[in-house]
Amino acid sequence: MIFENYNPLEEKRFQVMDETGNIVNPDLMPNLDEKTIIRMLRTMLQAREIDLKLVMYQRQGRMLTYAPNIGQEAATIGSISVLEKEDWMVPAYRELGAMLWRGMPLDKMFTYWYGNERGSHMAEDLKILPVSVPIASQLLHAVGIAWASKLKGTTEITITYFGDGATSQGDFSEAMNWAAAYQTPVLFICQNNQFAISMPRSKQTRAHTLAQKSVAYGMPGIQVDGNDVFAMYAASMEAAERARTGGGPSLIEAYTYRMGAHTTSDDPKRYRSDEELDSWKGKDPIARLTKYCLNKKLVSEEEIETWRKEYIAEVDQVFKQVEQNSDMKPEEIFENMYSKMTPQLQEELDDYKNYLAWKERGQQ
Amino acid sequence: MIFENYNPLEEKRFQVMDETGNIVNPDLMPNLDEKTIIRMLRTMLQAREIDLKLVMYQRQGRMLTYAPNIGQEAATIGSISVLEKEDWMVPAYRELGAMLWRGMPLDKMFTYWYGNERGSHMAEDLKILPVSVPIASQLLHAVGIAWASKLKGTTEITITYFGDGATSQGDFSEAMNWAAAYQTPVLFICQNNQFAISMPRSKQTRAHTLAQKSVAYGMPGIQVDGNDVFAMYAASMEAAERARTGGGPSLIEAYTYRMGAHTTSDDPKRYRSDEELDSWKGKDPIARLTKYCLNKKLVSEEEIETWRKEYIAEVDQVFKQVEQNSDMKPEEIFENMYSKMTPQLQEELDDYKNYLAWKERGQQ
Amino acid sequence: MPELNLLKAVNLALRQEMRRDERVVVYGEDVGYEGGVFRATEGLQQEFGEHRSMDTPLAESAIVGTAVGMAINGMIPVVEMQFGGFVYPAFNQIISHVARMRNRSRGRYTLPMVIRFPYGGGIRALEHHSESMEALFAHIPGIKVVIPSTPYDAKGLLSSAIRSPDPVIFMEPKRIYRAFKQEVPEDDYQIPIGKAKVEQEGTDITLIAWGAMMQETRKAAAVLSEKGLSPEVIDLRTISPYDSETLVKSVKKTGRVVIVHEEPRSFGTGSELVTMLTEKAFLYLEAPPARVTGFSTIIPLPRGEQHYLPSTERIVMKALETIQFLT
Amino acid sequence: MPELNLLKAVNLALRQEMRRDERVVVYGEDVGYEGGVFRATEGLQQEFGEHRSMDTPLAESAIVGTAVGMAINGMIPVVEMQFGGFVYPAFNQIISHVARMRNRSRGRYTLPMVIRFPYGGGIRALEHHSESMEALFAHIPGIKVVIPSTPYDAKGLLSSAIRSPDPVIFMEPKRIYRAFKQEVPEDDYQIPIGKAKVEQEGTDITLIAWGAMMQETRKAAAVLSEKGLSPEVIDLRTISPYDSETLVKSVKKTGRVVIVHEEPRSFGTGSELVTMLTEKAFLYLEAPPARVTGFSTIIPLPRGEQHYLPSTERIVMKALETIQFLT
Ligand SMILES: Cc1ncc(C[n+]2csc(CCOP(=O)(O)OP(=O)(O)O)c2C)c(N)n1
Ligand SMILES: Cc1ncc(C[n+]2csc(CCOP(=O)(O)OP(=O)(O)O)c2C)c(N)n1
Ligand SMILES: [Mg+2]
Ligand SMILES: [Mg+2]
Repeated sequence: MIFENYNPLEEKRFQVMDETGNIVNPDLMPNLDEKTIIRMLRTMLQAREIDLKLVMYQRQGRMLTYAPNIGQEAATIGSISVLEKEDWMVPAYRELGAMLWRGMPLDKMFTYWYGNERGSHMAEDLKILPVSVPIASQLLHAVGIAWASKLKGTTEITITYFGDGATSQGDFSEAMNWAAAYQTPVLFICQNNQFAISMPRSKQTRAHTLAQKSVAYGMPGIQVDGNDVFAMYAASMEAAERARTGGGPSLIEAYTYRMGAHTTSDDPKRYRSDEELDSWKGKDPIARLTKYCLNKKLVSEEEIETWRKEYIAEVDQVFKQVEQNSDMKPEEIFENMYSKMTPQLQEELDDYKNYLAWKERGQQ
Repeated sequence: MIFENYNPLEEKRFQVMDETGNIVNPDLMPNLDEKTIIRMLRTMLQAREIDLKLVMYQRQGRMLTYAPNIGQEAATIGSISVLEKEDWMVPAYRELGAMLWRGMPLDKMFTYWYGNERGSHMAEDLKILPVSVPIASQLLHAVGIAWASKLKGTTEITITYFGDGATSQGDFSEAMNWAAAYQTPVLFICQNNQFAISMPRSKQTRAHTLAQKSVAYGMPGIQVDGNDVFAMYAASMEAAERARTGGGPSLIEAYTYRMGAHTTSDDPKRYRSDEELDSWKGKDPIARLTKYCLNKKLVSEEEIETWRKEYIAEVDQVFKQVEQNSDMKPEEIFENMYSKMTPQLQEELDDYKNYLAWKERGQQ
Repeated sequence: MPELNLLKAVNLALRQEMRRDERVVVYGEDVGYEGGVFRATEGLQQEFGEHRSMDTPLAESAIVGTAVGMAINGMIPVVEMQFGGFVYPAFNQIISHVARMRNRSRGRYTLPMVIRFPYGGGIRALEHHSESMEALFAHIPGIKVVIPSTPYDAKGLLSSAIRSPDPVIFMEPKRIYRAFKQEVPEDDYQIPIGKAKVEQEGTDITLIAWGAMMQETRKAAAVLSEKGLSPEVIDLRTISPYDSETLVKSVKKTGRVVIVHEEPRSFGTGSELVTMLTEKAFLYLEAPPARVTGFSTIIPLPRGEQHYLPSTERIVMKALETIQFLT
Repeated sequence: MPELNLLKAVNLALRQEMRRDERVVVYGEDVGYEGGVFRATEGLQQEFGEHRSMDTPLAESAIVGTAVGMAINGMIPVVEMQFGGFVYPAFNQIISHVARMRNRSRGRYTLPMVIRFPYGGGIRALEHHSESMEALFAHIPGIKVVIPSTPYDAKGLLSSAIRSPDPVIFMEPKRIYRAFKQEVPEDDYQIPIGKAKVEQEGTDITLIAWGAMMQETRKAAAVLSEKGLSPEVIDLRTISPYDSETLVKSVKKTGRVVIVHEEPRSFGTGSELVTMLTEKAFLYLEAPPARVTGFSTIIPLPRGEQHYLPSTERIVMKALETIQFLT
């Protein structure tokens, strides 16, 4: 119903809450209880604080490359929050908020970005795939997972994330086409943050919206104000219900903005103006939800301040642990290549240990 | 104007001449002189006769695998005929008609299918790329060629062909997106012959039409009756004029039918019914144009019969020559790997010649 | 016991594994209703239904990429690439994900899956339908590469591949799909991945090959035997991880070795094997290890194929040269 | 003469070739306005305009596939893959078309084009940002593979690559992009593709490396020299077609050889070189040719990289072992 009324070919964008936190589309305001709304706000705040901290650590030389999600917290949290525990999440690399919502432990996330594969070893009941770096490639994994869910006759659905740039990759198109052809239960969440590194969205494709790309596959698509957590939730919920009931996949374009750098190796000042950034600061998804919650008296300024301090302290403490526990033993490089180590690998590992022993002996 | 009036999202299909050879859409009948219409008919007839002959040779064990174009003669000839000599053609493997129109010599084509690369060495002024087997990969070459034409400031355009199955490949999507983003002068001609080997079009994608896939790229798209050579010509001409004048690429879905086997290795009876085939026989593009020409008295039955006989005789004669001249010398395998033979290749060639000499000497 | 050709043995392995374990699904282009362009999957959709044997859109990256997801979510996908020449659109999925998911997730997500395809020349086919490029896959850490050379092995190795917790590239020598029949037990049996087979024992020279080249190699061995020589013949069976133990043992015995393969010579599988043997049996080598291979060129269209593909005579000549080296 | 690092030398080569020949165009992801994520193409759009230095949609297959078309239609495209780990979506275009167009068309359509990308480990980067897989490309007949190890060579080799009528894969060792500066003439000069360079003459052992590993190898040679040994150091420069003549000549002299590379050991470039040397210098070898390489594993994330990447000490140890073999 939301999808039907917001045809991307008519250049419509779905919004529920405006930039001042007012509900401008009350009919379509999702029916969320207070607890959930507060949890949304808290997760968004936590994601933001983690971002700021990790970027700072990187500047201090304590952290490696990191891809912040600042500005995109509503896009991820508004969508991930429609999932059940048995559902699957297939991320790209800019979905910190969504991972937090699902209960991904901080130490794992930090360990990953700190440069150790241990960070991608999820707990057995955490149905999140590891960060996927090759753009758009993960969408096919989502389709495969969802296809398996369907073949097994479960009601599991799969959500997957990707950027505006990803829509130019062949894998995006193959995944969309396949998902629609086999009606697999997938939510394709395109975080259109307006840039693929330095490449503005307008040059990435001649389509007016990314949502309209769904037309090529006979799939429902919609463009949503990605900084409006309620709109994201409502659209995602409709898509999730469709998916669960055999109605197949949907494409949601979350129209948002990357307020930070692409990664800590990037300097966005090279390719975009301060004015543009400032105009988007006025649309900050956290500020918006905060205003809503304050207006509704769901939270107080003091509570928010307390939470923020807690989050910061937690990051500090967990990160220190991670820093101390992240060295890799040679074995770790070999152990997970195959279910059982091959003779060739065993030999290479032994060789390497011989070398270490030789070094130990003072190169004798 | 034709594209605008035949929006694929409204499930419109553009037709000028109906199955009985009547012009049902006189306003949009292209302004073609008699000579051109007769040339169209003759090329279609020739293409058909070549197909039938090569398939027969294959059954006789004289020919290798061959991919017939039977039933699709209007789709290729109606589109290729809008090109100028300086324009480029980037084929897949089922565009015999289009190659004939451009003046590709029979002996080259037969040499190719007979299994010798010499068949893909085009004359200098014949702007046709070699047959491209990996599905959809050639579309990117077309985009690159057209991009170069644009950068050089010429008015050259590029036409490229592919099947319904090809629209599922990532390269199709990347090519369409790129062509639109850079507004390169390309005509994308999708020969929707209803099958990708055994896979029916309906299962290939959930989109109602293939033409609507253009929406994803902000490109004009249209579905055309691909067995109507006039409709193909009119739509292609509009697209060509747009391309020449900086208006960028277009997608034309030629709605047609593969009346023969996928290739001579395929048995279509395994996956489609005689009734279906019969119903399409009633839409045969050659029968249709023949009726039109006879009605208009542009040709006589006798003339057609004479031409057919000439074509058959020519095929017989050329094919015999090709059979006798197609063995490959070892050098030919090495000579064109690089601009200059590498020492490694020279060594391998010498080695092989040593071996041949050893065999010659009675393995001494 | 039925006599089957290699193609039917592949079909039987798929059928039995699908019967044994309902997590096994088979899909690819023309794989379902049509039963595959070579008929390797014939009858599977009829027996197991459209949810176990599926036709797919024409998109290799998607075939492999969805298989990654399928495997993560509890299935055992056995996917087909229509020809070895068309696996490359899926190359990114193979190298970036299939080979890496286990290691990346430190064992949390594993990929029991098989990518099978017909490969190799000698069937007078169009461009891209005759390639052998096993070294490309063998160079990728994290996958296994298996090639059978007989119907019996095809069934046993494919059965092992499907049961393997690791992703396997299973290359089928299409030239010998129907070349000969062999007794193939209906019963369950597996041939271990990673083990070569000494097909014929000998003392003068070791001949190593795999896939369709085993045929030429067997014939060459017969010619050598007729000449009073004693060749040892080894079928490598697994290209990665290959069985260096068996190879080294043989070469330590014979001191001489010829490796035969179709794929281009440079940077090919032969290079890896020669290097390993040189490293591990240096002092036993009585002649330089030799190779009889496809040229370092593109495999020509059919009118030139006979030059490119190693023949019995080329193997014989190289074996004689190697045996005569410094003697 | 300006002192430039390797990155600036690449930039200068591009600039000069673009000045010299207006058919040269440079494009890729973030290549134009931004000047590349490493800044290899910095300033080119400013100097030559948006029609000579272009930003592209995020699609590697399209970048390479359009380059094929560009080259056919008279341009000389020099395209960038942002990292070596992201060339694989373009693999089908490379193996099926870039490498084949000349041969397929019997010389009618040739592809003067360059695919350049940063490769290799040691910069503490994310997954897919540290790989070396040169053997994958070297195994493909029809393309050339070039890797510079100094600023001077980078300019001369890239200039040759751009002028080459054959398609070239140009891999840039990003770890030493900014490691050191060297005098790099502004003048036109080319370094021939296919020729290795003997950097240091010696008699006891031949050390062969390329790219970033030249740094470790040079240091190892210094250590060996300090120990009174005489190593010969060779920079391979071109991986395919490699310069067997120079290598064989050296090994015939020294009788001992260590090959150093980052890429995984199995089926790697080292295997090809050892095999070639064994074939051509068998009777001169006084010890088994040895390799110091990356493991046959996925290169680990930064906290494990130091184990994986060959170090000066690993090279020294292997060289000493080889020198001491049977003496
Ligand atoms: C296949 C591939 N090519 C190139 C890259 C390098 N790269 C990393 S992120 C990025 C831009 C991605 O843009 P977008 O999809 O919009 O996602 P965002 O980073 O904006 O969230 C690029 C080009 C990559 N990771 N994978
Ligand atoms: C990348 C790739 N995958 C698979 C094939 C094998 N194959 C050859 S033709 C074909 C079907 C093509 O269908 P379509 O695009 O509709 O073209 P048509 O043959 O019907 O003209 C397939 C799967 C191929 N040539 N290339
Ligand atoms: Mg983006
Ligand atoms: Mg078709």
